[in-house]
Amino acid sequence: MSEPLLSVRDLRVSYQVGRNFVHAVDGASFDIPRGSITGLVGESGCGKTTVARALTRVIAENAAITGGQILFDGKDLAKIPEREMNALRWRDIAFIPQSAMNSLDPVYTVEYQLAEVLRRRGGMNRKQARARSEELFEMVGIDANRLNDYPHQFSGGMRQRVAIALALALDPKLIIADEPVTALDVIVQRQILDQLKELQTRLGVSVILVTHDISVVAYICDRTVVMYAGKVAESGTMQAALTAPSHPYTMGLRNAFPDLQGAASGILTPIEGAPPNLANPPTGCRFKPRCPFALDICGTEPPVVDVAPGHPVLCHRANESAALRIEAARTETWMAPA
Amino acid sequence: MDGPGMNMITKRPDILVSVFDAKLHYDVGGAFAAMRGKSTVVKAVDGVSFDIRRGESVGLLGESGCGKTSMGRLLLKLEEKTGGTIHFNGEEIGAVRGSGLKKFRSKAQLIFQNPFDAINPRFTIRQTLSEPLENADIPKREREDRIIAALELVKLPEPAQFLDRYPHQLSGGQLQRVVMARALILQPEFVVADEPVSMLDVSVRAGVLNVFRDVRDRLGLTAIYISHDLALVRYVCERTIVMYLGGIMEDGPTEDIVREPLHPYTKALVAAVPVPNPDQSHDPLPIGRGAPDPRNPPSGCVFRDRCPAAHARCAAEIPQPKPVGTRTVACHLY
Amino acid sequence: MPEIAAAAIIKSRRPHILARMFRALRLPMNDPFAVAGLLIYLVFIVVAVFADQIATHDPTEILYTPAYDLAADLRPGQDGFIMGTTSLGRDIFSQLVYGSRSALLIGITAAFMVALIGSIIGLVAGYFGRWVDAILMRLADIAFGIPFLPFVIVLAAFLRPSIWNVVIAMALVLWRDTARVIRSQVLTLRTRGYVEAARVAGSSDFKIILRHIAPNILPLSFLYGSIAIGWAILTEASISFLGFGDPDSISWGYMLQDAFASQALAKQAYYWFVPPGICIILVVSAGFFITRGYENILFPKLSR
Amino acid sequence: MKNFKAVGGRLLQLALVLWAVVTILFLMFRLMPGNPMAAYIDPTFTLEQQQQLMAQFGLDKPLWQQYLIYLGNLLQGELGQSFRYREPVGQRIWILLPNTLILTFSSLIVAYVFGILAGAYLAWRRGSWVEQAAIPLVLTTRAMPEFWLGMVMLAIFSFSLGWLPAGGTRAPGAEYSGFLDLYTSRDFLAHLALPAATLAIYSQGLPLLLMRSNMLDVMKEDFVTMARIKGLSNWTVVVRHAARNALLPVMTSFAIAVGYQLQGNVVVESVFSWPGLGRELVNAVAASDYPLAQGAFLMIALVVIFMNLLADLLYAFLDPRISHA
Repeated sequence: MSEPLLSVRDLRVSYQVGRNFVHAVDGASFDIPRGSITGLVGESGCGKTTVARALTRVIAENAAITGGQILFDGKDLAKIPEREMNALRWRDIAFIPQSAMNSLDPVYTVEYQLAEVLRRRGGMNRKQARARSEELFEMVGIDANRLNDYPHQFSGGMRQRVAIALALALDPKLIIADEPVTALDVIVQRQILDQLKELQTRLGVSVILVTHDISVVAYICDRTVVMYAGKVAESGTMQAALTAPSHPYTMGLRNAFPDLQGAASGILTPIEGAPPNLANPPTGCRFKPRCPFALDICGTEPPVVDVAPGHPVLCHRANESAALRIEAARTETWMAPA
Repeated sequence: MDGPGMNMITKRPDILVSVFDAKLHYDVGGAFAAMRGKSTVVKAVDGVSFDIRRGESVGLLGESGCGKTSMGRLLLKLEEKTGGTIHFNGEEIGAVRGSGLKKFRSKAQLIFQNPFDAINPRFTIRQTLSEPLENADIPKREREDRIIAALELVKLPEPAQFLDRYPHQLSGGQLQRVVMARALILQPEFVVADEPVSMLDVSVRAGVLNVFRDVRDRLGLTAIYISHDLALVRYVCERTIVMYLGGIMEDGPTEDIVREPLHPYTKALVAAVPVPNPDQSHDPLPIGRGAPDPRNPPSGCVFRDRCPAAHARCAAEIPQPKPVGTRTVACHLY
Repeated sequence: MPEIAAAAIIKSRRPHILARMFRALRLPMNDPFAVAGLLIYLVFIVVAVFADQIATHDPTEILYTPAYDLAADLRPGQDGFIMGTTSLGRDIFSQLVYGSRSALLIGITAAFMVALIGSIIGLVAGYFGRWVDAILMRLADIAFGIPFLPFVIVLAAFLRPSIWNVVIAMALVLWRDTARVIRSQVLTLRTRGYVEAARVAGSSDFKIILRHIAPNILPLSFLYGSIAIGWAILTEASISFLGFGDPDSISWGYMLQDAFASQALAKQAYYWFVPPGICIILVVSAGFFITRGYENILFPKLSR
Repeated sequence: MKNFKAVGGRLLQLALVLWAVVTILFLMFRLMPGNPMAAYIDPTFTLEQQQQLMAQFGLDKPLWQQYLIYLGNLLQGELGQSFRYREPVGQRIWILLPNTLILTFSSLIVAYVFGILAGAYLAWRRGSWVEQAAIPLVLTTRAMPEFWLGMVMLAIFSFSLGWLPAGGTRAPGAEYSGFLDLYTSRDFLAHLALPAATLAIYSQGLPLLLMRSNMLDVMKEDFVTMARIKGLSNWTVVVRHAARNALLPVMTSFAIAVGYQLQGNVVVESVFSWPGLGRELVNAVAASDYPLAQGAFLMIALVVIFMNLLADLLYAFLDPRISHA
């Protein structure tokens, strides 16, 4: 496989809240291959958005990257000076926010905001910027004469298309999309995902899709990275990670998702308990309190085991995953965890 | 059915709720919009009719802005209808006032979408749950037991330890169970659940949904489950009503709708749902891209501007709901 | 208007009554400004209550030096007058002390009236809406149309001059700001889940207002009350300065009018007209500091 | 331009407010005890002379009739006769209004320019010692009686240092050819300096705090974060996006601040004996010259009401979310 566009090594990001520190990301490692869509999946509070924002190096005031590397095109984004990082922003790394509504400046027209990026960051003159804006709107399927409308005049779906156009403006190498379709209805969601997939394939740009919805990941992503409580539980190709999950958390997540094509009588099985408090995380495996297959050994820090090439799993019983997977499919396994 | 005879329906004992041609129109105003000739009247619910039998669970399915939440609020008199009639236990709820309203409230309850907002942050769980009991004049000494019973009903482990806690000290799943307990504490006959799990994490949702199903069966509740997620509706309701821009497109057994959708909008809705297995079809959706504008819906059938099968008649005449096999469909194709 | 935080993080056991009261009123005890504000208030309240004991002379009595000539325009420290005397030979320090009494009296009563009337009107308009809201808000627009100080002046000209004119005028007009802010707060509260939940649980409008809405607007009413104290004191001072004040009650405004009329500026008698101003500033800014009013002193955000 | 038919609602509301204020004004001046002209009736006058004088001012008719005459006159801009000067009130008001407006706008413009820049700066330097020191200072300017500040400024700059004149609008005896010549002469500006500075110091606190608070709110918005992620320069992010959005409510507050400032003028004009509407109202009330007081009050109220309307319109036009609904 060609050398990955981006590889994150043992990334640590923590927030300072009052006197104590919340370790939102506590040693996350994964690779993003070139020209692919990778899903970054996890429930609220697992650190996925923090990772996404860390890649842009625009993080909250009280947050700080406290460790690890972000290797992108031979540069370590966690360490390079701000000026050098800023040169990459939007030219190489672009961002699609969750609800484009308040991520577009309400008092400027959409054309102004496109031109602002094209001219200030892309070095284009007025005429070039106008032409490029029309081309971008064409690409995302919005009528070019809507360029001088204001953001509030666009529907949810259209705003998200504007956000995609903005992201593609300077032909970036990597686009990070933070829950791009979560706020949309299912039909518009599908149309936006199709568009994103089509543009990604045509332009060969790499995309990181951050979401909590594994059916969205299954629909559009080539690879997936599953996060839990600030760490990467498992990552791999779509087949490996979703159809044949090897980490108990992914297995549990899979059961909790209602599947329209599955049998009508299927029972949804919840994962009892709640994620740990990241201000003082428990020692050992963080999923232990909720894991039906937990053993005493799980009290110690779990190793990263490559269940298959490019399919690392953070679990003591990783190599028993085939057997655990069958047991995980039965509802009773989850009803009374060990 | 072209609208049941009024008295005939209200007499049938097995019908708990009967809605006939319900309308909710309100003027959004906006001086500048008015100036540009844009209509400022939003038809949130526009001529909706259906009946719900006792013990039946009905899903109200549709995208945002389709009127499903407004319909739910009309059923519970949280919003006053601007047209049509709604009967509960054979009695039109429009005129209900004073003690009649209090009785209706104890019989018809709502489970809120956002558990973090549905409980007063200054109230302890005990105070939250005793409010409905106070209103129903349940004597003070009986309240503690009924609160504990309600919390056990919704499977909150060791309920006693929660009584003196404040809402921000509970997780989303626990809070939603308290919200459900409050709705069920007076043993209502009818419950409207407005997207009860949409604010919860996936792993916690299943737990809350299982409690809802279990409680509904145990108390023999009649329930309306409002959602935009077909997979969740399918898990909870045996019948589904599909709504779009204030009107009913299709109404029938959930399994039939999932297996063989009839109305073009339902077809698109079912096809659009992403399922968590990688080899699902990626062909484009059979639907146009326009965004429904509730302020000026298209003439005739409200879906015609996005419908792949639209023809002349759709623009001229509003399609009346017609029985088609196990379903009722409002579309000129049938 | 910054959204009032829904709940303070508190320990699970029932908090101490005082802590709960302070939490309800959002009084930030750890904030130096608030503590300073409270201290200033305490000092002035003590001075106002024990004015008779603290003051060295009767504020209106014409005084003479031991050498029997008029103790006029004496500098601070001369002939035992701590802060000097006025051109009429009256003790400035005593006038200052008694001035605090009328300032606090007016300030607190006016603030109470403004906060009470404003909150009730805002509450009723915000909660019941429709025509009730329309009428009350048109009333507020009318009140906003009346220039306040000119109104007080004209009012003072008719009613027998007394310190209560300011309080009456404020009660008639200045409830407008509080009402508009409380109304917008109630409008947001009304849509909150737990208010609808109370309605669905069968609670009456009155009970909903009492238990769910009122406690959440208490901090706002208290905040506008403390701002109104400032307004009342400033207004009374202006009215007395313009000569419409209450002749037989000593107030800081009266002192300034007396100084201005007696050419204190030309005589550069800073010791005479600066202290009353400083006292006014201290008491009025204390009101702002206590409730961190400065975060909300600005206009209620004109959010439509 | 778009037609304003739909803004009728707002204009109707304006008419109601105007009518109400005018009526309140009428009642206030008629409900006072005793005879309104008591101060101007010479005790030696005979009964008929008194009646004749009263008739001249229409005070002999029943209240409601006086009200109708009063409204009729108002609509034609007729404000009646001043008891004291025996000349039309309107004429005097018209001369004095420019003085008040110049004082109000000059001080407010200075206050707003300073307030906006300082507010934005303090927001940008959130938490620094500069902010810790500046906020209490600004608060004291809000807690300061304007006339007292005027007195202190007068005492320092006029009496102690003698740099600036002590009051009025121009040196005694100075002649000016035209309107513009008067208002731009060094002499007038020297007279304007102190009162305008006093009002500016008092009113800069409002825009400063409003701008600072808005800036802090806007800086938290997603589109500001997005601007940083786009790699835009700090200047572009803070000025073009944050400040531009924060400025919106501040601009609309300018109109309302004019209304509040007019009330402040009453005392400041008296301290600096500045011949404006405020001082005229005070003197008229003191002299029980009610028609003149009524006229001055009405003019101030008109400007306040008009400014409140302007604020609403300004808000609607400045915010594209409303103008392009």
